[in-house]
Amino acid sequence: MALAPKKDLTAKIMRSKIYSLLLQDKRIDGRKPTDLRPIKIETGLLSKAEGSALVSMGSTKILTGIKVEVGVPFPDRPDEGTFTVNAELLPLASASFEPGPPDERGIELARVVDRSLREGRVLDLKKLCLIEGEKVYVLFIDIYVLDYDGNYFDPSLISALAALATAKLPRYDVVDGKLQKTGEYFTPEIRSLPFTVMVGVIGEKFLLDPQLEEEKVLDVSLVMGADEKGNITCVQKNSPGQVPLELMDSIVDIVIEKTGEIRRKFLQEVPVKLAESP
Amino acid sequence: MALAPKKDLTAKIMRSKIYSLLLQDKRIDGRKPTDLRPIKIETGLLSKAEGSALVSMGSTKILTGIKVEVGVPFPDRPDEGTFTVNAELLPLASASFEPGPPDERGIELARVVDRSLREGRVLDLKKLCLIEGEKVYVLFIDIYVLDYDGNYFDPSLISALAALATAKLPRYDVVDGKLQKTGEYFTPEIRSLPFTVMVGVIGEKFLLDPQLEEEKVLDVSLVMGADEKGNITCVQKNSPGQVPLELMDSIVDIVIEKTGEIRRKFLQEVPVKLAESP
Amino acid sequence: MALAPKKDLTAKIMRSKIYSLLLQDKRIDGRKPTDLRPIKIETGLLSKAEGSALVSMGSTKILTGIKVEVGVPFPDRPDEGTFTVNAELLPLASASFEPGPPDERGIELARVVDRSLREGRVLDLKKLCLIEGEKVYVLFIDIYVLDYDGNYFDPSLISALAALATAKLPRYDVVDGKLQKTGEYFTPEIRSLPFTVMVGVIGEKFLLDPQLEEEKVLDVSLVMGADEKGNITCVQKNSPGQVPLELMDSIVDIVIEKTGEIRRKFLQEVPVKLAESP
Amino acid sequence: MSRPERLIDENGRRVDGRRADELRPIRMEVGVLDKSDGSAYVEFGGTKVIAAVFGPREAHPRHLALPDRAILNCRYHMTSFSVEERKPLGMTRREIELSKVIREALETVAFLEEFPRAAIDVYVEVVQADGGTRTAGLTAASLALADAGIPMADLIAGVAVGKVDGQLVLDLCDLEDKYGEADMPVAMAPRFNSIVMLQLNGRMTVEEFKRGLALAKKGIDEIYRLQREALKKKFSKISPEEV
Amino acid sequence: MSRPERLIDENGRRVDGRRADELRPIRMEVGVLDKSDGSAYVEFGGTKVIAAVFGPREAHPRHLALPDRAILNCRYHMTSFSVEERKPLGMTRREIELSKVIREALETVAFLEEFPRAAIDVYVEVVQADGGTRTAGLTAASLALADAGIPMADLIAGVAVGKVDGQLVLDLCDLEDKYGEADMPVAMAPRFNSIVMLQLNGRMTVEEFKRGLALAKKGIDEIYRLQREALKKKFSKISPEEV
Amino acid sequence: MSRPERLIDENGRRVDGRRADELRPIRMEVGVLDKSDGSAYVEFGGTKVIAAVFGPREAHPRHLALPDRAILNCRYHMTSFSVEERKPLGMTRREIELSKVIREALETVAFLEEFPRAAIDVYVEVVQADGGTRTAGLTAASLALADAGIPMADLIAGVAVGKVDGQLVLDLCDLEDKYGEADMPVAMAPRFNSIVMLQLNGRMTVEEFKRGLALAKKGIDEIYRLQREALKKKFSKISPEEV
Repeated sequence: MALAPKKDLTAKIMRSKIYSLLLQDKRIDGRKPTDLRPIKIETGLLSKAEGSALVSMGSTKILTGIKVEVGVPFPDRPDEGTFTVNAELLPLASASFEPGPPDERGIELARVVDRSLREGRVLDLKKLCLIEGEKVYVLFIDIYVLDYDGNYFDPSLISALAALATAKLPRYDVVDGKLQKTGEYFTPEIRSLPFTVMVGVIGEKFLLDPQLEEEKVLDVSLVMGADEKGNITCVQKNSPGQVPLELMDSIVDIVIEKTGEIRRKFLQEVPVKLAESP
Repeated sequence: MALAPKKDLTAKIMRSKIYSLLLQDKRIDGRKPTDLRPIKIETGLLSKAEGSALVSMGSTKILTGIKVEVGVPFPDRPDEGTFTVNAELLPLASASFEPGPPDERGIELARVVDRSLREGRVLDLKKLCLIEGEKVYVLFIDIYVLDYDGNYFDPSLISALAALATAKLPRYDVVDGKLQKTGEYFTPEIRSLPFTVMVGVIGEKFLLDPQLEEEKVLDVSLVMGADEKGNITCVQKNSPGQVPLELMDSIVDIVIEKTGEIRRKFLQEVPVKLAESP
Repeated sequence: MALAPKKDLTAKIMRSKIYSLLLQDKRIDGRKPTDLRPIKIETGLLSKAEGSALVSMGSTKILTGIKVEVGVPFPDRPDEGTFTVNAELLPLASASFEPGPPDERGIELARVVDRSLREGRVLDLKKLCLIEGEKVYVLFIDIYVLDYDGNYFDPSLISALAALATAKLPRYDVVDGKLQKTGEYFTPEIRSLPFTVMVGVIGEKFLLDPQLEEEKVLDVSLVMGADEKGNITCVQKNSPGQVPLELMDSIVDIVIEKTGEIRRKFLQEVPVKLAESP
Repeated sequence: MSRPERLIDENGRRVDGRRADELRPIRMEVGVLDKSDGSAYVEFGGTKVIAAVFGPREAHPRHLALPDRAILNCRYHMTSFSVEERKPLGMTRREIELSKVIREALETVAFLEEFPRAAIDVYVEVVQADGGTRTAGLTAASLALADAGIPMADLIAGVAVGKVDGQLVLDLCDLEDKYGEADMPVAMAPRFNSIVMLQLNGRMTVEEFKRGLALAKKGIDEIYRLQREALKKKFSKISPEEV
Repeated sequence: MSRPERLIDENGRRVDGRRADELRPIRMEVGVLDKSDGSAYVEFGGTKVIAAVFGPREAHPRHLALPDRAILNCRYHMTSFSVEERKPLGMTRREIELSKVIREALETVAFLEEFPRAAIDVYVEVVQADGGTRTAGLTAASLALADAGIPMADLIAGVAVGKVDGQLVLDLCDLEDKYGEADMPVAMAPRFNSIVMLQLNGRMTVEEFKRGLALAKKGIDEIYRLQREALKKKFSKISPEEV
Repeated sequence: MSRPERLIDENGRRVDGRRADELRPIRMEVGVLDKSDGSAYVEFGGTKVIAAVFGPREAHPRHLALPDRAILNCRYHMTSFSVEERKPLGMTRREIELSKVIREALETVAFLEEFPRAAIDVYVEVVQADGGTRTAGLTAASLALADAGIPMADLIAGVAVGKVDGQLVLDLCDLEDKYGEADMPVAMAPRFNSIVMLQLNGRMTVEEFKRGLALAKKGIDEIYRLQREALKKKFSKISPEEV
C-alpha cells in the first residue's frame, strides 16, 4: 500500500531560499541549475561478482554487482538470456531508509533502471543464449544505495551500465547437450548507452540532479532518459506535484544534452566498445 | 493468531431494536425473519477469466473468476483434476477490511466455500484429468468481496457455482504424450448444487441472511448448507456466542427450505444442466 | 534486525542476592554453582514422528521430533544424507515468547544445536545415502520449547540427540532405480555424543545451567560443549556482556567435566550404542 | 496409512475395536506447565494436545485494548511432526481457521468483562494428531483457562462425531476421519445446553445431522465429567497451607 | 494472444478498427458501491476498473498522522483473473510501483490540508486488464474522491498514448501495448494544464514524445468531459428532498 | 573454489603465503559515508565491510523505549554478490544470528545509559566475503560508533582463528574457513582483557582452544592499534577551526 510521505515543516524556509537562488540561476552548492554533480566511476572492485561498479554523483554513492547463473529462458523467448534488476535502499545510506524488504521507492528505482536497460536495448539477449529453449545466462543486477544525498536514479543507472560493460561472463561449451565451463570469459556487448537525468521543478523553474536538501523541497520531479541516438528511453514522474505542460519542451531538450554529457564521461572512464545498435 | 474483534458499543441499542422487531416477525429493512435479500446473478462478464460471475445479495456484491491451468495431480489422486478456492475481502468493500494477505475471515470464507464444493461433490474431478498421473486441469476459483453489507458467505458460494457452471475450459488432444489445444471449449459438468444460508440468532429467535447492521448485533451466527437431495453439506458456526441446542431442529428445516429457494432462482438465471449426481 | 532486549529493573536486587549467595558457593534453589538441574529423558512418545524425545532440565521442557523424507543430496555432497534443525520458542512456554516465525533467539538455538550435531559429526551422513547423487534421507529435526525456566540450550541438544538415537528410519530397496520400502526400520548410528553446558557469569564468579531467575541477571553467558574425546564442539557467547579472559580456563575445564556427567546420564537413559568415532 | 477394507466390522466394531458410541481412552491433566498462568494436557487416544493460558495482562499495542472487556487471543498450532506428512513451519490456512473457531468458542464462556483493557492469550499446541484435534484442543484450552483462574460461566467440552461406512460414530480417529463420509466437530457448554463450536466436513442427511448432535452430546457429557475430575485432582494437590 | 501481422492496416485502422487518435468506448459510473464513502466504475474498452474511497478518518497508527494535512493512502490492485496468465495473490512489484504513481497524482489535486491528522484511503481494483489500467484506475479514483466529497482542485483524467507500427496512437489496447514500440501513460489536471502522472515503457524520438503529449491532451479533454457528465448524472439522481 | 591439496605447505606457508600467526593486509577508514552519523570501512584481505551508525535518536515505536538507557539495534547484512553463490535477497538465518552476536558485543562497551529512551542503529554491510566477515564487521561497527561520537568504554577488535591441516592459524580466509577443521571468531575489548564475542564452528581440543584464544589476542592487539590509528587519521583531518 502506497503511503503518503510526511512533508518536513522546516522545508518551507529552505524552499524559498532555493527558489530565490534559482531565480538568479544559482544553487545552494554553487552549481548552475543545469549542472550535474561530479561523477566518479570505479569498476571491477569486487572479485566474487561477475561485474561491479561503484559510482558516486556528489555524495550519493551506488554499488552495483552482477551475479551470473545458468537458468532457463522464458517460454515466449526461448533464444534469449534474461536479467533482473533489484535495488536496495540500504539503511546505512540514510536515516529515512528502513531495514526490510524494498519499499515502494526501492521498487520504483529497480523498475526504472530495468526499463531503461530493457527498452534501451542495452544487451543483445540473443547472445546470452546457451542452448535454445533450455539454458541461458541469467544476470542478476543488484543495486545498493550506500550513501543517499539526493537523486539515486541517475548514478544507479550509470553503475548498472558500468557493471554490465565490464562484466566477465564464463564461457561454456555444449558437450553432449551438457554445459562445460571453458575457463574463458567474455564481456557482454553493449549496444546502447541510455542515461537518465533527474529534473526537479520549483515554481516555473527547474534544476537538474538535485542534492538531498533540494530534493526535499521540490514541487515535483521527473526522471528522464535518452540514448545516443536521441531517443527518449525513460520517463518517470517520481513524486507528487504537477509538472506544467509548457515546461516539458525545454526539459526534454536539456535531458538530451545532459545525458550526452554523462555518456561522454562514461566512455572516458569505462572501457566499452559500443556494438552496432539495433 | 486469531484476535477477538471489537464489539461496537452503540450496537446494544441496535440489538434491542432488531430484537423487538423480530418478536413481531419484522426486520429493519421490511423483510420477514426468514426472507432472503434479492439475489442477482450475472455471468460471463469477463473475457480473460475462463469463468466469472457477479452476484449480489441485497447490497453485498461478490465477483468470482476462474482461471484454468494445466498442472500435475496430487500423488494420491492421479486421475483427478484439482481446484483451489481463494477469497479476498477487498478493502474497497468495507472500512473494516484491511489491505494485505487474507486474514482469518477471508480464510474462513474460502475454506467454507471450498468444503461446500468439495463435500457437495459439485465437480466430477475425474473428468478434469488429461493424462493420468501427469496432467490435469487445475482450477483457481478466486472470490472477491466487492461490497460488504453483511453475509458474504451465501453469495460467494452462489458466485463460485455460477462461474463454474458457465466456465469454458479449453479442450486438449494428447499427441505423442504432449498436450495440444484443439481450439474447442467445454463447460464442466455440475453434479450437485449445494447452497448455504447464513442464520443469525438473537435471544431465542433467528433470522436469515443478515444485512450488515443486523450482523453486527447477532448473538451468534451459523452458515449451513444443503444440496438438492436434502443432504447437509456445510455447517460452520462462524462467530462467538452460543447456539441453544433446542433451536437446531428448526434451523436445519428452514435451511433445507431456503437453499431450495436459492437453487430455483439459480436454475432460472444460470444455464446449467445438472449431471447425474454421484 | 537484532533488537536490544529490555533489562528488568527489579533485576538489580535479584542480581545482588544471587551474587551474594554465589560468594558462599550457594544458589537460590539450593544448588552448588556447578550443579546442573535434574535431567529427565523420555523417548518414543510419539508415533507419527520417526523419532522423538521429551527432555526436562529442572522445569525447562523441550520436545524434539524427527520427520524423515526422501530427497536429493546437496550437489557438493552427492553421497550424503542431509538434516536440518529448526527450533521454535513456543509462546506457551513463556510470556516472553511471541507467536510467529522464529526470532533471533529461536534461530540462534537452532543454529547452535545444528553446529553441535554437524561439527560433532554425530551422524555418519554417508550411511543416509540411498542412490548416490539422486536420493538420500532428509531428516527434519524440529525442536519445540514447551516450558522455559532458563537455559533452553542444553536440554534442546539432549533431546535432539535422544530423538536421533532412538529414531526408526524406513529401509528402502532400490529396484530398477526406484525406491521401495522394505517394511523394515533401522536406527541411525550415533558416532559421537557432544553435549553443552550453559555457563553464566556474575562478577568474577560463574554458575552452570541457570534457571530463569538467574538467567535474567547474569552479566554474561556462554554455551560451551564437548564430546566424549574432550574436543570442544560448541562455543557460543549468547548474551551481551564481557567474559573476563582469565575465567576461560576454568570454564573450559568444568565444561569438559559436566558434559561428561550429562553423557553418563544420557547413556543410562537412552539405549544408544556409540559407533566407532571418525 | 492406507484405507482398511472396512471401517466397521460385522460385529459393529470400529478399526480400533470401539463400538459406534464409544469414546477413546481419555487422559486429562491440569497444570502441566510451570511458566504459563494455566495449562492442561489432554489425550484422546492418539491425539495429544497441550494448552496454555497467559493473562489477563495489559493489552498491547494499546489501540487494540477494549474499554469494556478483555480481548481473547487464541492460536491453534500443530508441531511439524504431529501428522503423517511433515507440516511446514508457520501457520497454515487450516490452523488460522481453527484458531478462529476455538477462540469464538472460548469467548462464549469466559467472563471477559471482568478485565477491561486486558488481553488473555490462549495457546493450543497439537503434539500428535489422530483425529479430533480441534475438539481436544478446545477441551484442553477451557481447562487451562480454569487453571489460570479466569472466571468462566462453564467449561467447554468437545468431541467429533462422524459418519463411517454409513454409520454414525463418536470420537473419530484419524483413519475414520480420512476415509469416512463425514466429520462433525461439536463443542458445547453443557450447563447451558448450547453449542459453542460446530463445523462439518462431509455430508449427512438431516436425520443423521440431528442424531449426530445427540451422539455428540452423549460424549460431551462424559468428557465434561472427566474435566471436572481433572480440575479437582489439580486443586486437591494444593495443600491447605498453600491456600 | 499472438502478434497480428500488422497492428495498423492499409487504411490506418488499428486492430480493433479505431483510427490512431480515437478513444475506445468509455463507460463511467459514479457511486457504484454501497459501503465505501465514494466509488466509481470506469471502462475503457476491455479495461474495467473500480475505485473506492474511505475517509477522511482518523489516521492510525497515530505516529503516521500529519499535523497539517491528511495522509492519502492508495492501493492499485488487480484481480487474479484480470490478466491472461493468472496473477498470483499478493502485491507484485508492478502493483506497488503503480500504487505510488497513482497516489502521487491524486495528492496533487486533493485539498489534504483541510483534514489535518486524518487519513484518506483510495483503492483501485482492476477487474479486467486490456491496456491503460493505471490511467483508467486514476480516472476512476479521482471520480471516487469527488463522490466521497473530498474537496479537489480539479479532476484527474488519464490515458495512454503509444507507438505502434511506427505510428502514434491514442488509448492503447493490450495487443498494442504488448506488441507496440512504446506505451506512455499520461494523466493531467486539465484546469491547470499540468501533468500529474507520466511514465514511459519503450522508446520514442523527442519529436514523437512531444506529439505524444499533445495527443494525450486531446484524449484527456474528452475523458474529462465524460467524467463531469458522470458526476452530474450521479448527483442529479439525488432528489432535492435528499439534499 | 575447490579444495587445494594442502592448506599449509612444507614451509609452513598458507594458501595466500602467510605464516600461521600472520594477519592479512588490513585497511581501515573512518567516516566514509556522508549521510550517517558515523561510518567506517574495513578490509581484511578480500573481506570488505562497511558499517554505519545512526543516532542516538528517539526510539519508535514508543513502547520499545527504555527508561534508563538507549536501545541498540544492529543489522549484519551481506550484498547478494558478496559470496560465491548469489545470496538471496532478504535476511538469512545466518545473518539474523550474526546480527545478534554483533549487537551483544557492541552493547558491552557503548555507554547506553547516557541516552535514556533513545535508539542507536548500527548497520554492517558485507560488500565482499572472504572469511572473518563478522569480526571485520564488528571491528568496523565499533569504529563507526566512535565516529558517531557515541561514548564507549573501549573499542572492539575482532579476528577469527582457525584450525587448518591440524594447525592453528590467525585470520582465516574463505578457503581456510571452508576446508579447514575449525573457525573460531573472537572479539575483545582489549582495555578490559575480556571477550565480547566468541563462537566456534568446528572442533578443537581443549589445548587448541586455549592456544587459539591467545593467538586471537595477539591479532586483536594489532587490529586495535590499527583502529586507533584510523580514528586519529580521521580526526586529524578536521582542522582546528572546525572544532
